[in-house]
Amino acid sequence: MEPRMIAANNTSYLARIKPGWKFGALLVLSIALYLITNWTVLLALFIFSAAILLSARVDFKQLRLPLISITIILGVVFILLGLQTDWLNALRSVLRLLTMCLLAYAVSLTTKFEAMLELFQQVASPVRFIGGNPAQIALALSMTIRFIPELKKVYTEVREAQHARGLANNPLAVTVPLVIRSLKIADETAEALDARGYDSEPAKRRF
Amino acid sequence: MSRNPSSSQTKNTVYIAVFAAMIAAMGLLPPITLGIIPVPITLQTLGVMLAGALLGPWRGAMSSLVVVVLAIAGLPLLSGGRGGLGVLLGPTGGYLVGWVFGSLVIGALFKYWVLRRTGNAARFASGLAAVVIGGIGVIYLFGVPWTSVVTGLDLRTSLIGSAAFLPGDVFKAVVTTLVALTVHRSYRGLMS
Amino acid sequence: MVNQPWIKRPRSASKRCCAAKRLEYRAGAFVELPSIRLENVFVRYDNRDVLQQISIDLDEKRIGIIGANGAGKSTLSRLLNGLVLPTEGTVHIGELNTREHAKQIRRQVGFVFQNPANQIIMPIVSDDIAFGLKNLSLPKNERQVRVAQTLGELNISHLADRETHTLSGGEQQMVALASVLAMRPQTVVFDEPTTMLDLRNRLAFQKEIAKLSQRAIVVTHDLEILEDFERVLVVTDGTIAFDGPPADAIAHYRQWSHA
Amino acid sequence: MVNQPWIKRPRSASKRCCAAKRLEYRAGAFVELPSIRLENVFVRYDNRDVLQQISIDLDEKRIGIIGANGAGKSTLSRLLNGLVLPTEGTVHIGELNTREHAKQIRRQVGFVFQNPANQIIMPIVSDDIAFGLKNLSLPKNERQVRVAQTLGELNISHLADRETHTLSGGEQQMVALASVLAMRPQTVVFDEPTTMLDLRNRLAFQKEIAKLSQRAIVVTHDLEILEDFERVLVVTDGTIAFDGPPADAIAHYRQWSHA
Ligand SMILES: Nc1ncnc2c1ncn2[C@@H]1O[C@H](COP(=O)(O)OP(=O)(O)OP(=O)(O)O)[C@@H](O)[C@H]1O
Ligand SMILES: Nc1ncnc2c1ncn2[C@@H]1O[C@H](COP(=O)(O)OP(=O)(O)OP(=O)(O)O)[C@@H](O)[C@H]1O
Ligand SMILES: O=C(O)CCCC[C@@H]1SC[C@@H]2NC(=O)N[C@@H]21
Ligand SMILES: [Mg+2]
Ligand SMILES: [Mg+2]
Repeated sequence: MEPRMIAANNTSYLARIKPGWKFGALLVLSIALYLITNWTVLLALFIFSAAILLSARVDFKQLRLPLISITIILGVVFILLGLQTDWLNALRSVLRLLTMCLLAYAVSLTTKFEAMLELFQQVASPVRFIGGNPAQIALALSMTIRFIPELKKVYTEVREAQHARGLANNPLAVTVPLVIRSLKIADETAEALDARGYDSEPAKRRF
Repeated sequence: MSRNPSSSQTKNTVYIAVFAAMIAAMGLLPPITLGIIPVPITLQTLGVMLAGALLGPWRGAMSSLVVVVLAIAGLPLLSGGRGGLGVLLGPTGGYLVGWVFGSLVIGALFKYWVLRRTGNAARFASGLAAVVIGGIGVIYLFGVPWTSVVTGLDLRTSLIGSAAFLPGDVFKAVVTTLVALTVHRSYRGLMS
Repeated sequence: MVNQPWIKRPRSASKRCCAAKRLEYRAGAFVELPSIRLENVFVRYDNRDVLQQISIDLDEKRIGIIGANGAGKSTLSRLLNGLVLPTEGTVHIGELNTREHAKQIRRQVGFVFQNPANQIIMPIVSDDIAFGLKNLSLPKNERQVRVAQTLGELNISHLADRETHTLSGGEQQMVALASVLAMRPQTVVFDEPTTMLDLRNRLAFQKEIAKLSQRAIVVTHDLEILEDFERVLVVTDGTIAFDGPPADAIAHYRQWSHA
Repeated sequence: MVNQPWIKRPRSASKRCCAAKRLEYRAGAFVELPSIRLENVFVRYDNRDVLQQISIDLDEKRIGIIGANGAGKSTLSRLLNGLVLPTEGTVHIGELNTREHAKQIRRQVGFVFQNPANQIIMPIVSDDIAFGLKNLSLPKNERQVRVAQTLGELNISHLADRETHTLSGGEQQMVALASVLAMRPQTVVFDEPTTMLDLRNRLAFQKEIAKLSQRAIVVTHDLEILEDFERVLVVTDGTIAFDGPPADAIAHYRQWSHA
């Protein structure tokens, strides 16, 4: 599976709201949820969040796995909490979490990956006051995406090579070459960045 | 030294990206499921531990942070192909925050303690201690209370639940220590 | 030249399978190498045929495989030790089937990859070669003997105590070869083993291959090293477009490439 | 794909430097190429001379560099754009000195590495090519024009929107070349550009090099691609053991290798 942008083609009204607003709203609502103890209000909010998710016409195929996973975990939580405290409390807790997750997915699935990154970069821009460099952060993020398939390939190649020595399932025999090759890739890429005239600000702080 | 040092910042950025990619790639291997409960027992913690032990505190923590940020931004990088804001707000979100501080602590311990020791036994013992403190202690320190706060379960139950991860994490800690010490022998000066 | 009285007989396999061909090692040469047989093999990825209906017997001791990028050479070579399993059809090494006897086949068919960095684990050359031998559960002193012997055979004894990652590309390639030969396989498959080598090292490598008592199957873009091979296959678009002596095969391939 | 208008612009480097020879780019061809001059260059690693006292002028448009593994070819080629600085001596490109004018020299001397995968930094082809242009602080619309133009010149416009990691080795090599050519350097240095290519792709690559209006300096073990070069250097143990037309240089190198 390749990393792919989750919110690729959503065009609903939610997709048109600025990511900053969506994030802010999500944050406020999440905190508010913990202040609410009335289970009927929580239930209403849960239905509201499901409605938002539905109205945003998100691609539900992408939600299948996460929803199954969260449902099972919450099932366990519900039972444990019910046995330990009382069932109403368990219900409140589960409703809260479900609401939060549905809203979070509504934001994720209606915000383009690039827009999300841009927001993060804005949020992170004060790092320049402590000696960080937002441009470097942006570069690190794109390079990571570029290198994920590369490292998967390295992993497969190393597994294959060790398979021939009967060592494919030896964690040391697979991990050491994987790490060494990653370091070499990094060295060469840094050199290539240099050769292409990439110019980072002189480091203001030592890493 | 006549090689024109790639600006050290450029090099750091690339190291961070490559190790972040390694952590992410490790999540693409299928997660183990315990019975019916899909707990994310993931190889990614191996990557988090390695990033700290090999790159040092600052770059190690940045590698973990990059993965967490990309996952929250929506890339399906976490085990089982999950991503998006939900993973942070969900019951295991605290562990993700723990990754960043875990690799930071491992890196600091390696840089200022483990790699200054001599003798194989001493190095291994201190290395393992460092990885266990940072890669298990610190990560659980964030993960366990988070689960408890988010779900409303009490701390004890949350702690007992985290025991499902323990055997795997101890194994990963041993592998990390062996690998890191071997690689540091080949690639000297990684952290200087 | 390579002395290997300890070659594993395909023991346990013979239990499950029929009368495994016995191999006798006599005076430095195999009396007989088990033949490699592909029957009606297809390999498909995502519904695309990467290899199509390949049926072939490989009996010679020196076999080359050439062809265009993406033609399927690496896939074909990986079939031979079970790294890739056929989507359809079967691959037999002697009486062993890659699908069923993966483990024994892996011991019989060694594999040397293009990038030696994939294979090298330990920081010191001799430790690295010994690493794989632990898996054969050889006792420690025998391991040491075997390591020294293998390094000697390849004329790289001087590298024994060197740090693996400071070696040049060519030296690393030789160490990777040693680590595979130390396991005493009967067949060694090479996937583009000379890409980083200079002319001299290529000649040296060519000589090493010529001296091997093992069967060697070499995938390469470097046509010169195949000159004294017995047989060369040209792979084109997932089929074997030509199969014959090196000079003819290379002529066929050159013609195709210029077309 | 990831949009980064916040990339730092290279500030006014030209202030520090002298009268750089003006080059006019006209109808796809440079009117004049500045000559490359190495004066009394030594490169030392750990007190070992990797290159010794090299003094040489490079004026030709097609220059090959051959030699044994570890002879110092890559080090020599990296001197030319300041990736390696001489321990002693100087390297000048026209009037520019690699030690003092690193930044301008990077613009004039492009570098294509052996492994194109490590040179490609962005997830999408056209973004990768635009990346270097941002470092030149070209405005966005000019960048787009330049990207399209470069892809067109190399006949790979169809790759513009592909994800870089899905490209074949040959395609990656072309993209790496495009990303360097997009910066309109006057000289392109290649360090073993054809190691992973089959015969057909190698021929295609050879043709691309022949067509370049830029100066090309090619380090390679693949002697065939140097046939129509003007000048070939043979590097042996850190010195230039031969310097002359390709046929003679190759003969010299072959003789040395067989010795
Ligand atoms: N695991 C895989 N999944 C999908 N496609 C694959 C896989 N492995 C190989 N292929 C495809 O199969 C075809 C043949 O690949 P193979 O590696 O065998 O070619 P090759 O002849 O070795 O080429 P080269 O000379 O470039 O090494 C290619 O098109 C390749 O993309
Ligand atoms: N950064 C470095 N530190 C120490 N030694 C180095 C470094 N870079 C190169 N060397 C050494 O310098 C010598 C020349 O290396 P170089 O890479 O220039 O050789 P080359 O001619 O390109 O060889 P090849 O054909 O294998 O690529 C080698 O012995 C190498 O080990
Ligand atoms: O994928 C997620 O949602 C977060 C993963 C958290 C996994 C934690 S990290 C420590 C512990 N060890 C594991 O293998 N998994 C958990
Ligand atoms: Mg191949
Ligand atoms: Mg070189």
